[in-house]
Amino acid sequence: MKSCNEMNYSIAIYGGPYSDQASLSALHFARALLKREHRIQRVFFYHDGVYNSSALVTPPQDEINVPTQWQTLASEHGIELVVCIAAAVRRGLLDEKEAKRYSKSSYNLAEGYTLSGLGQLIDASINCDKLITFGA
Amino acid sequence: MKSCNEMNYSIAIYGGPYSDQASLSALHFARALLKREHRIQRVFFYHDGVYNSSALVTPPQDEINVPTQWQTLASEHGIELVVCIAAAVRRGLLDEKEAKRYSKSSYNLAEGYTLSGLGQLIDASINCDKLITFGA
Amino acid sequence: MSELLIIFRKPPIGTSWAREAIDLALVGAAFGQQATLLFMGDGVYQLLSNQQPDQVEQKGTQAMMKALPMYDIDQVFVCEKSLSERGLRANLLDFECQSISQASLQKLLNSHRQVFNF
Amino acid sequence: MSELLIIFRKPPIGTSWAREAIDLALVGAAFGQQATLLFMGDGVYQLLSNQQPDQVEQKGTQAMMKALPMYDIDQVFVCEKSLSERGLRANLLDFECQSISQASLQKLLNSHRQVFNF
Amino acid sequence: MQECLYSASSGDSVLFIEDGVYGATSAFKERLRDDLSYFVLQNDAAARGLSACLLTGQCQPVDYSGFVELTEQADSVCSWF
Amino acid sequence: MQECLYSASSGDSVLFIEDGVYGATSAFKERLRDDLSYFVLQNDAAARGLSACLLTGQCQPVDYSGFVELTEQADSVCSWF
Repeated sequence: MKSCNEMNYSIAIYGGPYSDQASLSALHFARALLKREHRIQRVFFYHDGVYNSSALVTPPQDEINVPTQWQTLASEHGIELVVCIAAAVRRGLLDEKEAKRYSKSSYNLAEGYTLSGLGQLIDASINCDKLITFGA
Repeated sequence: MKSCNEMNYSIAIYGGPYSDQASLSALHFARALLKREHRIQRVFFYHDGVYNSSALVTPPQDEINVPTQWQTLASEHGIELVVCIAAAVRRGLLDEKEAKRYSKSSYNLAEGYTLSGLGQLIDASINCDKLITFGA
Repeated sequence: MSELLIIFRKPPIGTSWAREAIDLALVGAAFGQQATLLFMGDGVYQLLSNQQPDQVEQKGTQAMMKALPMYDIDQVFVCEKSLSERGLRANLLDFECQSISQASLQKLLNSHRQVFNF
Repeated sequence: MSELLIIFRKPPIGTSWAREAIDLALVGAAFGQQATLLFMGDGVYQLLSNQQPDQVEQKGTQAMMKALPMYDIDQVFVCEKSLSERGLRANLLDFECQSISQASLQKLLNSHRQVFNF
Repeated sequence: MQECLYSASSGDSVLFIEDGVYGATSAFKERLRDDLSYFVLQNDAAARGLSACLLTGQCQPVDYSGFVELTEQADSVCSWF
Repeated sequence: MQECLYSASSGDSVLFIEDGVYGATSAFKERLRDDLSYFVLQNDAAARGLSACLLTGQCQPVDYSGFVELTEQADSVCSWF
């Protein structure tokens, strides 16, 4: 049962992984949420935020890999990582199914991320206690 | 022989294909350059401009595909499309060689684009008559 | 009282912000949420008439804006101060919208459960 | 007279702009080009001392800035007006640099064959 | 920042994060309205070298946990960027 | 835009493109210095619905070909964004 203090959060991210601090700020915020025993239902990636979902992101070894950190956090805490399909496809982020649909020879969506519609962001705003946005 | 009016241009692009107008403006500018019989030696993609080089970019059918337009222009007019390797790799743009180096299972650099160092931008600034930048 | 407030603060052409903000409004409406739109800052430029985005090979958001009534989105506000700072008057605008003062704008933000800022 | 002028106008943390601008300066130097740096607008924040980018798990540009003399980059200017608008004084800065007026700044831009603006 | 402060209602809390923390420096204190409460994310301020003497005293420093607390307390949270 | 105009030398040409064309509207004409020449990319202005009556008369409209001409004539070209 949910205690009266524990809340259900979702997070929206609009900025790319290295060009913008949004995704990194959101990651720190998410860790603080979990430490205070809140639940994070969903992280929704929109606008340039979709670039966080690339399996091919390869930062220098001494720098944080933001997309990988999201994967780890998500799998440990049952968080959905949802990427806006319309924003993703036009920016070149495809899963296997979309790659096939558009006859592309490869795909690059990282494991743990799901392409889905903008409805998932609206749904989060309706069904979660709080939706916090990290802009770009 | 070069006429006294004809000049050798290079172009630098710092913005991504759909989030920013930089790449599209540069494309219009490049077409106007060629119409005035200038030569374009190199287009250099830096910062978020590297996102233009993705083979997986799939805009809606009624929208212009900027990365493809660059490919066409480049192959018709012998223009080098050079992508900053450091900026590209951290943002998830890899060619076959880099994908192998980092043990990634796929790569996404579009045909006609080459990953190379920032020296190519300096070289353009030294050896071309004009270097025009489209920022983000 | 409507549930979603979507604020447009970016200019309309050249980036995907305006389109992505409208997409969200339409999807919200499709999910049965009453959506209110507020144009402020450089977002007021999105309301200008005679935009010809094809001049730079873009699509613009005019067609989507015209579709708003079909989605029952009829609460469209524009920040009075943002307009006047940019030398714009309501007769230059392409869309029916209510020009609002700071006090009403603050009330608008306060009265919505969820505000999306673009 | 140096050949490249690189202008830093973005704040140092959170985006890759500052690092990418410095990278260009260092590569320019490696190509035998004399590079001059100019900090103006929000770029002046890059000169502040005591930056602790590890507080947000970033690397910052301090280490790269310290490497500038090794690349013979010793012409570093900061826009006087940008500093004063932000309430900053030269003693808060971590780096030797010359504070310059509008007239000198205009001359600086004029006297460089190639200006890179970040 | 200006648009955020223009839109806030009396009594609202404002948290400065990322590059927004520069807005919490003394140089810009005239922009701050008296009827709002101000907070600054100290991680972002420290990352940028903004020590206490550069920040205006009107802003209370918080860490990420304090950021979470502010969202817990608010009826509605709106990000300006 | 302010930083660009601050840095330009007397006699320089300034071309407004992309969202910069809003800076060429009458509302902001006080910001323009008298000792510079101003141009506006008409494709970008038209795309945004900025008709001649909204633009300040100080700015001469050019198309992409005119943009190229300006770069041909300039000793050095610097982009501000």
